[in-house]
Amino acid sequence: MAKKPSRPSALAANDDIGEELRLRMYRMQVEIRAAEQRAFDLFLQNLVKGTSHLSLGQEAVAVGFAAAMRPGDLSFCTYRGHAHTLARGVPVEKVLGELMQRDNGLMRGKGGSMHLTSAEHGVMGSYAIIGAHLPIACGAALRAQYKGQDDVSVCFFGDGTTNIGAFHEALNFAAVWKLPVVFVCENNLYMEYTPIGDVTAVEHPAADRAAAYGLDRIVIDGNDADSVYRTARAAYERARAGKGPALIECLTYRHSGHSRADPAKYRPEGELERWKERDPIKIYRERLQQFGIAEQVILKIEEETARMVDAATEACKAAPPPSFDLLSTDVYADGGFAWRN
Amino acid sequence: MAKKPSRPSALAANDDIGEELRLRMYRMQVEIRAAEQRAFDLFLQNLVKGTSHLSLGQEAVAVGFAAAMRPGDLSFCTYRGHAHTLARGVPVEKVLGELMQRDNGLMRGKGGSMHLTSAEHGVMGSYAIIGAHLPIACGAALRAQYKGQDDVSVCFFGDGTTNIGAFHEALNFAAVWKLPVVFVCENNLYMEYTPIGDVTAVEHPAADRAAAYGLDRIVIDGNDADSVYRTARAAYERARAGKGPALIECLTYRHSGHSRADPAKYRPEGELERWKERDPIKIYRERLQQFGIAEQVILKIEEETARMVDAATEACKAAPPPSFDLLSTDVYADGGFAWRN
Amino acid sequence: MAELTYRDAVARGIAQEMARDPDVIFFGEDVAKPGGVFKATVGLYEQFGPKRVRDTPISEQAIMGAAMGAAMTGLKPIAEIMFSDFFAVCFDYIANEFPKSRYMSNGQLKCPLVVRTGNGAGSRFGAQHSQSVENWCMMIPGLKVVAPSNPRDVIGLMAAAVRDPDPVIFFEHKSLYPVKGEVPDGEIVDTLGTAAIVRPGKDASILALALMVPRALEAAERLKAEHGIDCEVIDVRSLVPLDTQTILGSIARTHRVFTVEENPRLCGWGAEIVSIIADEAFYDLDGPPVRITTPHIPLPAADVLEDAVLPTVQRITETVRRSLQS
Amino acid sequence: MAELTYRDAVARGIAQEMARDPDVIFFGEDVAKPGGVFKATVGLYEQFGPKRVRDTPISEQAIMGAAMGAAMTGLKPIAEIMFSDFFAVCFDYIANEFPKSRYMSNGQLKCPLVVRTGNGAGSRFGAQHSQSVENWCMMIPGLKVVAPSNPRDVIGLMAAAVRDPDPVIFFEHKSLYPVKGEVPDGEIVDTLGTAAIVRPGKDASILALALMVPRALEAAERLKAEHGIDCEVIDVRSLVPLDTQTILGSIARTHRVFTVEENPRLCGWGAEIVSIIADEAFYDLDGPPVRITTPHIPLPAADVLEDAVLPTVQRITETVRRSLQS
Ligand SMILES: Cc1ncc(C[n+]2csc(CCOP(=O)(O)OP(=O)(O)O)c2C)c(N)n1
Ligand SMILES: Cc1ncc(C[n+]2csc(CCOP(=O)(O)OP(=O)(O)O)c2C)c(N)n1
Ligand SMILES: [Mg+2]
Ligand SMILES: [Mg+2]
Repeated sequence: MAKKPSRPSALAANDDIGEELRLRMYRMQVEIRAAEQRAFDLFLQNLVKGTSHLSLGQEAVAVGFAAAMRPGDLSFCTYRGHAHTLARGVPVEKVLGELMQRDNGLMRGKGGSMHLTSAEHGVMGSYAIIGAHLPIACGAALRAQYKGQDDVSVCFFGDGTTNIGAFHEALNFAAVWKLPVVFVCENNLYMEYTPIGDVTAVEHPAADRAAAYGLDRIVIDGNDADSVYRTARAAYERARAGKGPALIECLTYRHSGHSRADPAKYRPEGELERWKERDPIKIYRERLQQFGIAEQVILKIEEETARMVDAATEACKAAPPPSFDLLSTDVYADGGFAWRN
Repeated sequence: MAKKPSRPSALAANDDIGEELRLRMYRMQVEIRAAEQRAFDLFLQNLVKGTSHLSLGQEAVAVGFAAAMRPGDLSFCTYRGHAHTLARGVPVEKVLGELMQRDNGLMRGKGGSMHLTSAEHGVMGSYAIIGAHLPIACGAALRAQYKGQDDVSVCFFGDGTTNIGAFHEALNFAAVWKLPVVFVCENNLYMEYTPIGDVTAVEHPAADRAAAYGLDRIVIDGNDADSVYRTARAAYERARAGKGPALIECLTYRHSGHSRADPAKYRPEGELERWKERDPIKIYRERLQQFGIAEQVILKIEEETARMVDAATEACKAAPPPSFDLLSTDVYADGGFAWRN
Repeated sequence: MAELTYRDAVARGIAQEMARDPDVIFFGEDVAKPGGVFKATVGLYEQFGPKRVRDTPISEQAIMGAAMGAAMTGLKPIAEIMFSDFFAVCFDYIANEFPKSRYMSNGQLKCPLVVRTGNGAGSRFGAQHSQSVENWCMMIPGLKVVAPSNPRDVIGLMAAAVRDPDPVIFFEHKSLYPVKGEVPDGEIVDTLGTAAIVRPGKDASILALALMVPRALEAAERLKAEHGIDCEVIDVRSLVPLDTQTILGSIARTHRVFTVEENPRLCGWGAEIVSIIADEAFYDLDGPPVRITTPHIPLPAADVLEDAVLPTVQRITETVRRSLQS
Repeated sequence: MAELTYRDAVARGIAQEMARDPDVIFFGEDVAKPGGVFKATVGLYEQFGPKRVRDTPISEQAIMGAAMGAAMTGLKPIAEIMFSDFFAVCFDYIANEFPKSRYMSNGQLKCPLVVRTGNGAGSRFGAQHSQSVENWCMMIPGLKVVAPSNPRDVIGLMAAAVRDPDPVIFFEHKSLYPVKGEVPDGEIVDTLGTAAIVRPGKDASILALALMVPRALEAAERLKAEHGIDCEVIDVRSLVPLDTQTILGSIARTHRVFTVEENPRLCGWGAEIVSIIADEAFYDLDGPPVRITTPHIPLPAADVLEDAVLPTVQRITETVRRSLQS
């Protein structure tokens, strides 16, 4: 399928992204894909407990937005947050360990797959109540504004989330106070099992509402990491410059069901197949080829990633379950859970 | 100030409203004004307890929307609901009685000024938690749609209310299900003591958001009862015809403070005076004159209303306080409050 | 008689009422075409059609408000809030609107609706999808609150809830959905406000709700078999109205009481019932009333951790034994 | 020493902390330029300026969420929710976000913020603006909850709350705003989790909170003067952490306990404390622990009705007398 690039050097010469970053973005997409496919396999072996929400097919959004961030920028994710967490550099082992509810997990099993958090990587939590984190991201941005710090808070959520009250409150709040927060709607066409159009008054659940907050209407191809990256970069720049928030709708599609329990039988025939033709990893592999990257460089990335995910899996399988001491730690800041003297 | 109408008969000939209705609308505006001014006097005498939120200056909105309703149409009001309640035909005595927390009050003192309800007049409650009644109005409209009944649910709220989550959820819900509900935003420029522009991302807090729900942008002069009436009539017709909800922003102004506790010192100089020139009752009195209504007809309405409000006041002063039996009635449908056997 | 899962009992209970009364409608997120995320409402859309069984946006406030408005004006809505934890995003309706409108209007308004929700732990979903929040509702005057522990009660209490003229919060336990039980054929209609003595006994009363009922029963069997302690087990079933007669009657016979709650420790239904007993049956008590609860912590996700914090058969058994033998 | 109203103590308490720590910011609806609807924050905007003291839209979820995000990343926000009844429109933050993020993240996230709110009845505002909802917060693991009864405690507990590394819900009683009290000069810093014995006594312990404290005290004086009954009155002050040592210590001396709560009856803090006492101090008790509460009803608006339902000095006096003399 991949076409030979006609004018690789000319393309590269005008490139605002550059080979190094592009290879990093490819590697990260491949890593997320491999880690999540592994997570799916581990479900089937009953080694992943609880629920889990994969981003298979949506990797370009996570990678493009993360690639444009600086260290210190903050990510606020949903239950569908593995991709965004990995994209900030959190090791696969830590994520899989949490899904497998082992002691080596990111939160040692206390949070679970829906609450991935790695403060040291700027992942300020994954939130499982729809909409809750949009106002929270505003608060982080308010702190940056107040303290004169130039980090950006980036908040990811789905199309279905645009219909809950917290979305509206957060958007207005951020706009009025011109907060350095970027709201990213991953429109994957479904709110769980229901087509988003069945429950939403406008065609573009986020973009068609931007004007209600005095914001620009932005809809982008969420399956092309480069255009995601460019859009992200522009939005962060505006935010850092004190020009306020952005709301960006990324068109994308999830290849798997909503959660592990979902066989996704509600899809119209052919829909998945059509979107798989626009698989972000496929698109990006072709892009690399267009830019003249050698096949063996690409293969090396793929192989290294596969080996890394295998190693992470083995480490998780070998890890012990969390110890019971953890139960009563960190309810309060003193480390404990005492509500009485 | 009032000019003699130049061509009264020509004006009247093309009139879609008609003298009878216009006189009714004038009478009702005068009644609301008189009743609320009386309420204010009664505060000063310490005869009105608790809080109270007057609509002085906003009468045309209440009257125009109510006048276009049929019996059976339903009103959902806020704490600032005296005007809307009276406009549906609830006797002044019942309203003042509730404000004075007497046994002759609309809810015999159990609800208070913020919760005026008269189901027999279609006033399905006044709600004191900002935004709560917008979804509730959707439910009443859902019932009409489901049962094939052609009543309309009309939901009144302020500019400040457009920034709370329930507003957003209700608008989307109503639009998606094409419910026969009409949302009326009374933009009186203030959210309590704060100018609405200080806390809202768009200039027109309701109208500039209509598109976010696929609705038409409608902003009207809320101080002209005729244009309110015409807008209401059109919106109700669409709703009854199954064409879904409307969101209407009425520009108006409250002459008094937000509530009895508020001297409204935050107004810029001259603002109140400018708006008083556009007093809805003044406008409407001139309109009557333009339509050739005789001064003595107008005076008669004013005098009858004044006498009626005086009589209502006396009746309330003479009314006893609510009896203690009421305390434990109507928590549950069996009439009582037993939570145990 | 048929064997039915608790999950299927939900659909059957709703179907029974929808078939009987055309004013009953049902809506929530993914409840119609998809049949619910817990598959507890499969088939209702097909049976009753898109006018009566509807998928909503993710708008819990709109769902609750719409249910209320519909109830006020003549329908009998059943609304689903997928996980009871999400009561927190629409709590205004639960705490301030449903339960107060009749009172504030001096009886002019009514609110006959049912909110059904998936409650409780055991699915390793973590702290925001596993809570037991019956006390969030019990504490609010004007609500009725039920929490069935078995398929038969699901149907019977669902019917009672739908036919009740007041707002009823109906807690289904997520961990019970796959559990089977015997269910009689034909219409089943139960009564709100009635507890059930599910195991008679004379040495102590154990009060439990929902998932804790089978655990209390198993503990009672163990206590009998291993320690000769004969416990009465009461399935409280309905928190409001509360069947204090059955509860106080039991204490009058056994003179000891234990509550088994899944909620975190503070201000749960156990605290309420213990306080009632301590006040009204003080002189019946031969020893302290003891609450067995989840500790006062958010719920951990990991299976081993979650299993360790909910009251277990082991913990119930040990607590009762130690307390009675001390 | 100065006489200060409870209302002015709020502003002084906040000002004390804002002057000390530039990371303290304060926001809410109409709190800045207007100085708050209860005039409890007058002067802060003028003193600390528009960056630190801010008016928000009517967006309680945004207010709470923003406070949390700011707290997580280095500020110490104080956020106002005008009436505690409105906790119901932002309850997700109170129940699911503030108190769980530290635990779920295994200690990676923090949430040092204060939510202050006007709580309680007495202003004839009706059922949606008069509730006492301390139990809505006490029941949630991970929160801290205080409710001062006097101006000095307002300042001291505000300081303690702001300096505390955990989320603290700070209940101000609307009916206490105009009440004056002696306040020492200079910085005041109190300690969370400490109850105060505000009147020693030997015949019974009366536990009260906020507006109920002066009523309990007055009832104690009457009981002494009219019936020779000598009650110890404890101002609970802090529901979480709960000072069970002081409470249980008092019961060990008096052997009887009464709680005086403004909440509706079911699942209040009184139920929790009574349950703790019934379990842990059962053999100390000479008679039933009795809860004196508002009945389990929505609050009526009318003055005569509202006055009749809250616990009164008369009702406290009578309940204690009858119970002790029976
Ligand atoms: C307040 C709330 N309501 C409902 C849910 C259940 N729920 C979890 S994910 C989801 C769908 C979200 O759809 P979308 O925002 O499009 O995100 P996606 O899952 O497609 O990434 C729902 C309804 C929830 N977690 N929180
Ligand atoms: C959820 C909630 N937040 C805050 C309040 C307090 N409050 C009462 S009226 C009001 C201002 C409302 O402004 P607007 O919607 O413009 O209506 P208006 O009073 O001007 O008619 C506020 C903030 C409330 N009642 N409910
Ligand atoms: Mg989606
Ligand atoms: Mg306004």
